[in-house]
Amino acid sequence: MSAEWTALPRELLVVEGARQIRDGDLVIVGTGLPLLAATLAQRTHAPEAKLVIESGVMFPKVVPTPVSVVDPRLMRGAARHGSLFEALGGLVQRGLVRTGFLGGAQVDEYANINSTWVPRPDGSRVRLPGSGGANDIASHCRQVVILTDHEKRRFPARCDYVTSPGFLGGPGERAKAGLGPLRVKVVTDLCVMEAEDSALTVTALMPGASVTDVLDNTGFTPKFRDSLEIVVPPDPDDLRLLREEIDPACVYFPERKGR
Amino acid sequence: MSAEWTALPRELLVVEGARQIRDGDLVIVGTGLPLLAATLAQRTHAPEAKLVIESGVMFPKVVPTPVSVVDPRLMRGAARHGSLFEALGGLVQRGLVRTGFLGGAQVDEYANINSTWVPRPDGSRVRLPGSGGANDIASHCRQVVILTDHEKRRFPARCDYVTSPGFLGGPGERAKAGLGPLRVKVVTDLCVMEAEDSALTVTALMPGASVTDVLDNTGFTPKFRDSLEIVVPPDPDDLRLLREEIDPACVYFPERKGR
Amino acid sequence: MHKLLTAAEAVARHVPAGAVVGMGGQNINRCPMALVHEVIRQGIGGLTVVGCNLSLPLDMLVAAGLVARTEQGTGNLERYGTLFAWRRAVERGEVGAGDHSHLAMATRFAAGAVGVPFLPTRSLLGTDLLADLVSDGVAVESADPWTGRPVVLLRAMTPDVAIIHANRADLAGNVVIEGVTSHEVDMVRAARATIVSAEEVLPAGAFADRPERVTIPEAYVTAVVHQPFGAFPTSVYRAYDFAEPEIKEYQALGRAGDAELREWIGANLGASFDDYLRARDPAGTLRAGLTEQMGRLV
Amino acid sequence: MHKLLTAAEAVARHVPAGAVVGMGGQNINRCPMALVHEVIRQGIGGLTVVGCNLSLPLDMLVAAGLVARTEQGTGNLERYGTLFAWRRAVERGEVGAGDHSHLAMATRFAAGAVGVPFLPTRSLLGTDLLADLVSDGVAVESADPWTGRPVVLLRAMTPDVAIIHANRADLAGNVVIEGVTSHEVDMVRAARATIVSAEEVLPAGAFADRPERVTIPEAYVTAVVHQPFGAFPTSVYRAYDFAEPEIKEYQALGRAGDAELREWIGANLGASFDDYLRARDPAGTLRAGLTEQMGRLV
Repeated sequence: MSAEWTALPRELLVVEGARQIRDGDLVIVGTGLPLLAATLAQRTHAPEAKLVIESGVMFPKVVPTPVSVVDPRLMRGAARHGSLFEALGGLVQRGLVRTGFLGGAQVDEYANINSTWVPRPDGSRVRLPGSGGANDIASHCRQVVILTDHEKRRFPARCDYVTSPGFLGGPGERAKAGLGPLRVKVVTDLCVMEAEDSALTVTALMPGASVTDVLDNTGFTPKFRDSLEIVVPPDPDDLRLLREEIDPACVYFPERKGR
Repeated sequence: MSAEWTALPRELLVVEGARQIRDGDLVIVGTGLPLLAATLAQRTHAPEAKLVIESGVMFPKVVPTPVSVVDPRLMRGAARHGSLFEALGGLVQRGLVRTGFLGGAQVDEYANINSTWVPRPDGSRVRLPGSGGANDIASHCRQVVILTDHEKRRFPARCDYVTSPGFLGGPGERAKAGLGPLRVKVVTDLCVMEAEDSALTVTALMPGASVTDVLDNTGFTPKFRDSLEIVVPPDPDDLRLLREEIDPACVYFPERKGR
Repeated sequence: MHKLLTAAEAVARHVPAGAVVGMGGQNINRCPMALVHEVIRQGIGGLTVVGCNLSLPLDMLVAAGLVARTEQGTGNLERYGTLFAWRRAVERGEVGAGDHSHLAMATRFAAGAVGVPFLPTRSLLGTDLLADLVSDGVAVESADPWTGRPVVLLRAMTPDVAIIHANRADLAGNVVIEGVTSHEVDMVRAARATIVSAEEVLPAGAFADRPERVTIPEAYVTAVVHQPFGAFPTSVYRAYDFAEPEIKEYQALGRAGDAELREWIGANLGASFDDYLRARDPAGTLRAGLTEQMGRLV
Repeated sequence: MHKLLTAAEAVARHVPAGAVVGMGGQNINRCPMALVHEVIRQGIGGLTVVGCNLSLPLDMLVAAGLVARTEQGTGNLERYGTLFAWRRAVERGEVGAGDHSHLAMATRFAAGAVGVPFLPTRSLLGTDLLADLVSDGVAVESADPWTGRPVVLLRAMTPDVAIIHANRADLAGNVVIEGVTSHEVDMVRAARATIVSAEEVLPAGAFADRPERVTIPEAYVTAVVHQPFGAFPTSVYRAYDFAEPEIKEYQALGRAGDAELREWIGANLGASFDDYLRARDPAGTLRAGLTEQMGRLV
């Protein structure tokens, strides 16, 4: 494979994210890499996957490259322009959206997410944007996918604040709190981690990444699946699609600009 | 006044009903005499009164003569065609509709209404249509107006079934049940009765009706206000409006047909 | 993936015997008559029919002996009288009737529509209506935790299948309704499956230039049936007025008795809704008149 | 009875100091900038600002020192970064922030919209978000009376005044919004008063031929303000795109500090929103470009 068609680390994140979407799924996404992943899935193996946007957009045909959940580029050709309550209540809480993509400043061992505040070394707090629809998505979707850079501070043993529920304090706690079952997949530039009523377990490594890389950059000690897989790089067609049609202006890939 | 411009008993009901509407009121009505009353009010002293129809029609310009709350004649020129939940939840329960018109098979001494079932002499039950929006209107409007024929069976001491709340068992019970304050005005072909956290009290007689007429045709013994008024007959202009423009085909006045 | 089926296919697939059926329409407007005829043709029984105002289609199902229970705000046709078959069946104890206020029913559908187990209302307080709903197990008296004031919790209503008739649908199942929507949007969102019959069926994406005007998005629609005059003899706003003589004739038979209604059903439903329309209005003059009449009213 | 006022009149009459202000718009779309500028010009302070996503208009109000508290789902501008003035004020403890999920805020508005004291949600369970809402006194952990499963009750949010910007309004206060409506319809229905600024103001009854397309009926609207480009630099769907350079400039100043933002506000707001538009875009070329750009996207 020529270097030209080798995926950059963050491109691989998007490609692996896209693979989490089944054909026919309803998928709730914001903007950024998750939206690129969902659009890529629609353009490849999941043409019948449908996007839901929390602002009230249902099933749009995305025009490159939206930067906001109310960007007109994310509203074209939709089945419905409705409300937050319709999207997050009528679809997500109603149980019709299988997969949600989330981000966050912290993801802990039990896949809980913090997007509210994090402490500074001096003990004061850095105020973050807050939940948005993230808590709702983590509460009601059947599957949550998190695409993130793999940094130690992003993966503490325990979030300083739980904005969105993973498996809370451990196995059984989600059900005890009254939440439905969930499957979490965290895709980073180093590995893929999965959890289902359990702690996050590394199930695959990104090409070139090692177990040591993962251990060095994670704030807890994750389990590793016995037979670790290596994430399969995208074929050139998919990468071309991502680069030339889905984010042609490199809005979310500044590292690709001018290459 | 010529006989031609003397109101029939049921016309007087409509005219007195119209007088209960203040200019600027939001008024919820069904069809029949209440709708004629509300339309008459709009055409006379209350041009800024606005109609709400439980089916979701807000502020229509009525075309003669609707026979249903979903009749296209009741939907023209509206501010909004919405839903039952919008009309009965978003306006009525929300507290924005001051006046509601109701009917019912029974109205008791404390202005409770039954529209669910009544007993036959053999003890079996006659099934009636049910509440519809009536319970909601009686629960949330500030004023309820009832236009009805004055028959003994319609005015029992106590309803066989309370579909819509007046003052329940007596003073203070409405507040105790969690309901807001209410004023009730019952307009019949014999008299006007009023109640506010009290039993119905006769406050006015229809022209030609006597106290005895009222007592003979009421299943309980109503109080009478010391200074009984006589309901003022409509002026010919209003009557002409009612007859020629509001219900020109005598849909709700078969007794006027062919006169 | 288009969702177009015939009424016969849609009903056979999505309306099982014993189902809780969410009934679209209200009074003389937009009742899903074509779909209800098909339920009768297929003799699907033991149904629980739920809605706000239940009118002509319920009465026909009751007359056909297919209804075990109703949950409703009202059962009547306003000026055209009560539902005679339903009334008799309820009075005889053959059909159970769960009485609500219209807001109470709308509230139960709204709960189902957003995936919560109940919603509160301040209606019903102090009445026999509430006492009966409590003993039926669908209402609970509670208190506002902030003020202690009484409030009623109403259990979510989630029909097995909702059936509605609409002005237009596209092949993907996006639906446009003109005029009022009564309880239908939340009922459909709460239902496990929904069949929509429509006056007009358009290619998928036909409404995508104005998505805010879509009344019900495809996410909630299981099957689309194309049936012009599918609400006849009830009205479709901006398409045709209701057929008063047809409604009066049905009600006269209803007043006469169940046998008379069953005879009418047997004689008129035919093999398809188009058969029925042809039987009632062979030259289409009645329908043309209703269309013209609606045109004058909107 | 028409409801047309100038922004200055509407804000002076309906936005008292200390009010709970329901903020329209979301992120870079349809924020009520003209109305917010007027609140700043009149120096109306001590406000509690509530909404789902609070973005540019909140940050400006905070920078102007007019905000005591926020209740929100998020405070940010997505790709254009956090709300710097808000973040600093919250971190310094000068502005209290009540964190919700977006569904939780939408649920609180929906409760107010239909006159019930609370609505339930199955979001929030098990999180610190819930614990904080409980200690703030706006959420209560409860149980579904039918299954015993946990559920959260959220107290109705009823703003003193809601401010939104729309595509069109008529003089009676009927409002048409194109594109998504975020949390705005329920927020307006829940509010005690509502000011709507609109790109276009039409005679009363202008939408009466298609009442199902009216987004917000006049029953909920207190004042109508005519302000073309009233959401600038945020977008209005089908009218104009957002002005990225303006947002980036604001965010660069926000990153620099409160003094820089206050200086920008002092230098740019002028005596009216039209003044401001002229100051930022003297020849109207930027606005023409945004209109053209939206035209290509819809």
